[in-house]
Amino acid sequence: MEPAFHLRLAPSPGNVATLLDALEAYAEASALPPAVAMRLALIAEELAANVAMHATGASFFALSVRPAEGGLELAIEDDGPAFDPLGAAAPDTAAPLETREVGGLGVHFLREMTRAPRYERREGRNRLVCTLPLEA
Amino acid sequence: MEPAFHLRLAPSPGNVATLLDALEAYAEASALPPAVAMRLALIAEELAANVAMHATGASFFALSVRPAEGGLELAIEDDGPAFDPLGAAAPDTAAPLETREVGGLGVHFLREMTRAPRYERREGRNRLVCTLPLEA
Amino acid sequence: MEITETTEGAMGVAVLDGRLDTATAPATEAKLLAMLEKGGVIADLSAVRYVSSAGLRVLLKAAKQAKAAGRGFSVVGLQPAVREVFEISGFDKIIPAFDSRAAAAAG
Amino acid sequence: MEITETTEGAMGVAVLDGRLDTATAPATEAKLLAMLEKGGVIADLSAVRYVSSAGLRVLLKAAKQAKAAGRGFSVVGLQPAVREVFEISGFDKIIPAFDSRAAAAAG
Ligand SMILES: Nc1ncnc2c1ncn2[C@@H]1O[C@H](COP(=O)(O)OP(=O)(O)O)[C@@H](O)[C@H]1O
Ligand SMILES: Nc1ncnc2c1ncn2[C@@H]1O[C@H](COP(=O)(O)OP(=O)(O)O)[C@@H](O)[C@H]1O
Repeated sequence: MEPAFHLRLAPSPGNVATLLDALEAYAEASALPPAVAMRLALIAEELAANVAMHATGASFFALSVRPAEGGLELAIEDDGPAFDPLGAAAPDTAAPLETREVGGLGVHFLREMTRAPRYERREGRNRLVCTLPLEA
Repeated sequence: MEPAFHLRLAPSPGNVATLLDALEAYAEASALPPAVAMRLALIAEELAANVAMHATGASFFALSVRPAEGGLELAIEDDGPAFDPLGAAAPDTAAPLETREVGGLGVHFLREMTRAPRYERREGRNRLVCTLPLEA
Repeated sequence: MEITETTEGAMGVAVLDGRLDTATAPATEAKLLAMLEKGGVIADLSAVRYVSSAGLRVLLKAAKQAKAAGRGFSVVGLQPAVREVFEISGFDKIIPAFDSRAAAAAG
Repeated sequence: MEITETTEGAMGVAVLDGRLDTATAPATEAKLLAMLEKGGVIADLSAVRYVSSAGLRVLLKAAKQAKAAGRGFSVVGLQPAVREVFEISGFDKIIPAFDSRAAAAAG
């Protein structure tokens, strides 16, 4: 099935904002519940910002959204160096302020807010797919 | 070369607004001159709105923008019925108010604001390509 | 699109703020035509940076209705990009454009 | 993101309006850290409907600097969506959240 939303951009920090603006408009046009729209933006921002800031040599990042059983299927792709975000360590969300580290939250949101996230490297591209439940 | 911007959406009027919001953010991120950004939005809106409103059975419209010689190359695609917008009659822009007709302005803007617009039908898709000069 | 209603002399003024496009055309048309029921109208486009053909269609409809009713309809405050759209479409020759609301009310 | 500065009792209040994300994090961080030079700070997030991890990073940095300087740092007005982000990230346990500016100033 054709995706309901597919946006591919050159990976710059400015284009992370472009992606968020487009997703916000798409969420409104599709009447997504606000909580779902926020989770969608959060996951997209984390992954797109990682590509824009860390993926040396990448020429694009792309996000597809398509209606699927149990929610929206998200697919995020880029052509940067092989990198599996699911391999990153989870942050210690119970650490006190003094020792709490920043970072690692992106993958934590992915695990907590989506179902069945899976990563694959194919034909020089990173591809991460997950399902975002539609319940608010 | 990979496009700098590629957005594909289901063809609904709400998604015409999604496309415009995304283009506005992209134009800002790319520091396009305001006059160029407006022409880009105008051409995109005309063609996307035509698909959303007239192309029975279409499942998507898509816009790609890529830097090219002499400006930005725009490509607009959809999988609706075969339709060549360049075949439409030009409006009479000198008609007085009483007899001035609405409609036909989309293709007029395309002819006046872009260079070398060309249409092709291939593999069940309409594809219109043109060059938008970068001078303000 | 936000539309604020005010007056200039005997004319109604519709102050438009936002994009005048496919999405905002229907509400803008309803507002302008309702104002034209009451008298002449000046559309202040100073805060409109984008007018598409769907927007021009609304302005044309308003101009035609005004003409039929023997009332004035004009625009003020065209931004350079919007002026370009007016010129390319020939609208500069069918809808009077003024520099200020006062000039529009006098014209 | 717009940030307006005001006060509540002895505390500075930063009223944030917009998305707190990758794009707006740097300016927000600069503002909060500058305000913390002068005293305790309450960040009013009533008009913030979106906080990403880049935004949380800013709040964490502000909380750490406040702690090191022996000053207060708290948030008020968390929208439901923003509250969810705080809870999933464990930030609800490290940054005090209050219902109102008055409660935050008293707390
Ligand atoms: N797309 C990517 N390609 C290559 N390396 C990456 C990518 N995303 C993240 N990394 C690496 O993983 C580290 C941790 O990423 P993350 O947990 O998202 O924290 P950060 O907030 O620093 O981006 C980064 O500092 C970077 O070295
Ligand atoms: N993508 C399309 N597919 C099929 N028919 C189209 C398409 N775009 C336009 N048309 C037809 O051409 C007519 C004129 O289009 P246009 O000049 O853009 O004026 P309008 O403002 O009515 O859309 C439409 O009324 C419609 O019948």
